[in-house]
Amino acid sequence: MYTEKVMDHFSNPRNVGEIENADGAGQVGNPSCGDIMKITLKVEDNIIKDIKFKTFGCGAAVATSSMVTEMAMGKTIEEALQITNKSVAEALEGLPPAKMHCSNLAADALKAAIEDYLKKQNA
Amino acid sequence: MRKVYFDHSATTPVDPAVAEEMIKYITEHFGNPSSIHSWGREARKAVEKARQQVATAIGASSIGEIAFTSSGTEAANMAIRGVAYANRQKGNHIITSAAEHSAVLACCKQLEREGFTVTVLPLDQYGLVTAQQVAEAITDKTILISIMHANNEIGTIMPIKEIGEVARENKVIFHTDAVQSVGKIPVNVDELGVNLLTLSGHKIYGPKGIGAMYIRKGTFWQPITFGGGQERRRRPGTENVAGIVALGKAIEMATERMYNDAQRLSGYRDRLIKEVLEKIPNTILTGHPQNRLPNHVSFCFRFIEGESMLLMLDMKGIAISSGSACTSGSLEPSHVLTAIGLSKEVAHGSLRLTMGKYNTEEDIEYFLEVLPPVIERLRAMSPLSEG
Amino acid sequence: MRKVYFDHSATTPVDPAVAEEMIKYITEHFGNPSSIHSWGREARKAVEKARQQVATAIGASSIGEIAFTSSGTEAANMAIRGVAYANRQKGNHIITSAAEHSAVLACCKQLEREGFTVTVLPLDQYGLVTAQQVAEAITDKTILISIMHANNEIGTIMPIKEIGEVARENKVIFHTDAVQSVGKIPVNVDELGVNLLTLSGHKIYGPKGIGAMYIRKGTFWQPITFGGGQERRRRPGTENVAGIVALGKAIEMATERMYNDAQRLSGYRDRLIKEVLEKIPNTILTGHPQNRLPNHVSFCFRFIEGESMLLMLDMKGIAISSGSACTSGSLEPSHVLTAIGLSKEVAHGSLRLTMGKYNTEEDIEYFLEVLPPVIERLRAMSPLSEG
Ligand SMILES: Cc1ncc(COP(=O)(O)O)c(C=O)c1O
Ligand SMILES: Cc1ncc(COP(=O)(O)O)c(C=O)c1O
Ligand code: FES
Ligand code: FES
Repeated sequence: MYTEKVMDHFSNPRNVGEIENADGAGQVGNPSCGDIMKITLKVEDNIIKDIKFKTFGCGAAVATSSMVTEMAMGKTIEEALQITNKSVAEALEGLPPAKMHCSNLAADALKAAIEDYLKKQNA
Repeated sequence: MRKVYFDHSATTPVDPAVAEEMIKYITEHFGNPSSIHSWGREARKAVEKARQQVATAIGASSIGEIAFTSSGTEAANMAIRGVAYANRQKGNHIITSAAEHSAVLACCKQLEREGFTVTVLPLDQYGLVTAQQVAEAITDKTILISIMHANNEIGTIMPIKEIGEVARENKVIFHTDAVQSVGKIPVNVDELGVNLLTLSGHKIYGPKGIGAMYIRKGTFWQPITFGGGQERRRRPGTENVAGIVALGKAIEMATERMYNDAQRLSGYRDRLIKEVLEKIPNTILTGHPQNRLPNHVSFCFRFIEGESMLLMLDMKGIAISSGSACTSGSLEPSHVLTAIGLSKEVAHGSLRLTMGKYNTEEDIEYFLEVLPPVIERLRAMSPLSEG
Repeated sequence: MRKVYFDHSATTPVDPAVAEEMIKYITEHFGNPSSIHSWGREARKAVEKARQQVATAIGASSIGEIAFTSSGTEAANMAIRGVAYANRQKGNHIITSAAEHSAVLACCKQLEREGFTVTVLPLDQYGLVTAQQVAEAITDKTILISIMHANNEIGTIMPIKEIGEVARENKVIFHTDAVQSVGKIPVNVDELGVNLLTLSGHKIYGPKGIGAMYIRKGTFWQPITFGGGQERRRRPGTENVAGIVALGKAIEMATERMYNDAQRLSGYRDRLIKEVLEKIPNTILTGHPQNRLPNHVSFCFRFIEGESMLLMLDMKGIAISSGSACTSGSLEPSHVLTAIGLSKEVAHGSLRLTMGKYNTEEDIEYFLEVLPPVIERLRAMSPLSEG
């Protein structure tokens, strides 16, 4: 069902948690649909210095959250915004068709966190 | 790693004694029961012996009341749709419950599309419907009541005897899906007062791909598949002889062991319920606290999602199941969990642990040791969790 | 006593290599393919491997085109009734032939009761229908053509490819019952030009209780049983994993051996036909003299009745079958024998001998030695016989 890469990120999720006084925070999903993702960021000189996630969801949801944090870590804001649902799924060597929507959440949560950061910057 | 199988409501291993009988009819005796020659007669004899074993186990008065099917699902289709089509002149109303397996509910949905009217009785917080609810739902158009004996997801046992009395008083045909109860609690068609009863081999240490329908003599019914005259014209297609032999043996063994297994497993069950509720905060027991299958334990853990829990337990060698939407790839969690009043969010965190005859005290210990850190870890990851 | 099984069109023994694969999924790997844990995933993998084996054997373009069923009969019900119900808006006319198995004919009868119109094409003396006959029967209401690939009773092979062309030209969905042809003659869904094809495990050295339906991508179709989402929502019910694994292995082996077995058995077949016709007067070969299954021999012996012949041969250790009315306890002899123009009286004396891969030259010798005195004895008893 799941690739080895998915199972690796599921069993050893990277960057679990919540950054206090985050520079940006984003939450997407809805608990009644079975999935929520929350991403918090620390940004320095336009570079994502730290990123953490919290997820309520299936194996794919946990793995995509973990993967998206790994992909975004150390990237510039512009580079991080290039991360798509598709690239997350590909980095995990694929997801079962029924689970593709979980990868949407991960990229969406990252985007939401970055937008929150940019909004705060402009405020 | 220790391997603990706790998913007996999904399917059971085949008992070695059942496998042994079955394998004879795969490797040695291969005749077609419809053949007149000695190869065929031998197969016919084996099929009729198994029919007797099933009839005896559920207290049917004659082997003519048992038809073999390819699954519990096919048996439910035959029972429900076979009665509905045959009694269409009499009425078009069917009563069932929100607790039913999709095998029953999907048949009812199809019948609705075909012009029947279906009343789906709501459940109380324990997953029960009452005979009173059934009595109140009956109209002069009611031709069938279909209420399951024991629920697969929350283990609750329905008051079938009382519902059977209501059915009889009102002269309405009554079917019970006994897939989860056979072999675990007493099942007797006369005591339960049912006209039809369906069961499945792979839930009672028999193989997958075999089931049976009991149909009381005189019940107005018609077949739903068409072909040769097998199974007394009730179910066409060459008989799954090895599967039938296995079902006969399996139901006989399950009935013999039932009392002792139920004693032992309900002890484990009560310990599991007590200790899990004590050890893990924000946990809800689902189903009835006492009136439940002896091997069945089910919870919802707040703030976590079932598939993740299931996968983490699997990595520890433990097989359980969950009614979470994510395990099935659908967007909706189990209809039974929402029908007993749980929010979708809570229903997502459901766990079902169903024990079997090979489980031991050590399996229980191991589970009680492994579960709390898994829940803790998932809660630590969850944005919903307070902690 | 020598035991000779010559009834492979009724059912076959399970090949030991097939049994070995199958038994692993009875004794060891018992997971439910719908379960997410490792027990379940292992079962799922086995089911999908078997699906690939079936797809490859019949030249399907994807495993999504294969659905497992519990028999050839269930597969025929799904194919015929599933197409009929799904295409009812388009039309209500179905074309089939008088040669079909009861699995197909009984479905068509049921559809007639439900308001469909069925044309049953007559057969020529060899049991053939032509593409021309099919073309002439098509109306603008025709939604389905169902013509079998090879006949079980007389062995005749139908011109499926030509009928497939007619079906395609007229944009009518085409199903063929390939239960008797798979593993004996080449079966490729693209070469045959079919939209649906059905087959059964126990005719190809697999177990009883498993079959499959091929359905070409894009074919308008709906399920005929209701329940869980198994088999890509085409056929609900927990999968018969062991049976599915066995069918995959069996069809793979049958395809590999097909050419060699056909060569050897058609040699026996031609010898049997020649010698029986020479040795026993008043004998009629039924079915096509050349265009027939390589393992299939069938006769009618005048003045005698099939069940008696069958029982006498059985006492000599030989298993054959007969289309006599008496073997089935019905009053009518085989509909196929009367459809090729035989009188009921002659049809009563039918014998079908179907060879299999374990039969040897010695089996043929033994049969040729045993048969004439049996026929003679029965004729001496018969008031119809001249002698
Ligand atoms: C209560 C209940 N009814 C029916 C079924 C269907 O039986 P089968 O799996 O044999 O199709 C099941 C098993 O999943 C069940 O638990
Ligand atoms: C031509 C044909 N079609 C269909 C069937 C039915 O298959 P099954 O025996 O698997 O139900 C048979 C076997 O009896 C057959 O010979
Ligand atoms: S979170 Fe529900 S399917 Fe992934
Ligand atoms: S003669 Fe007895 S059944 Fe035909």
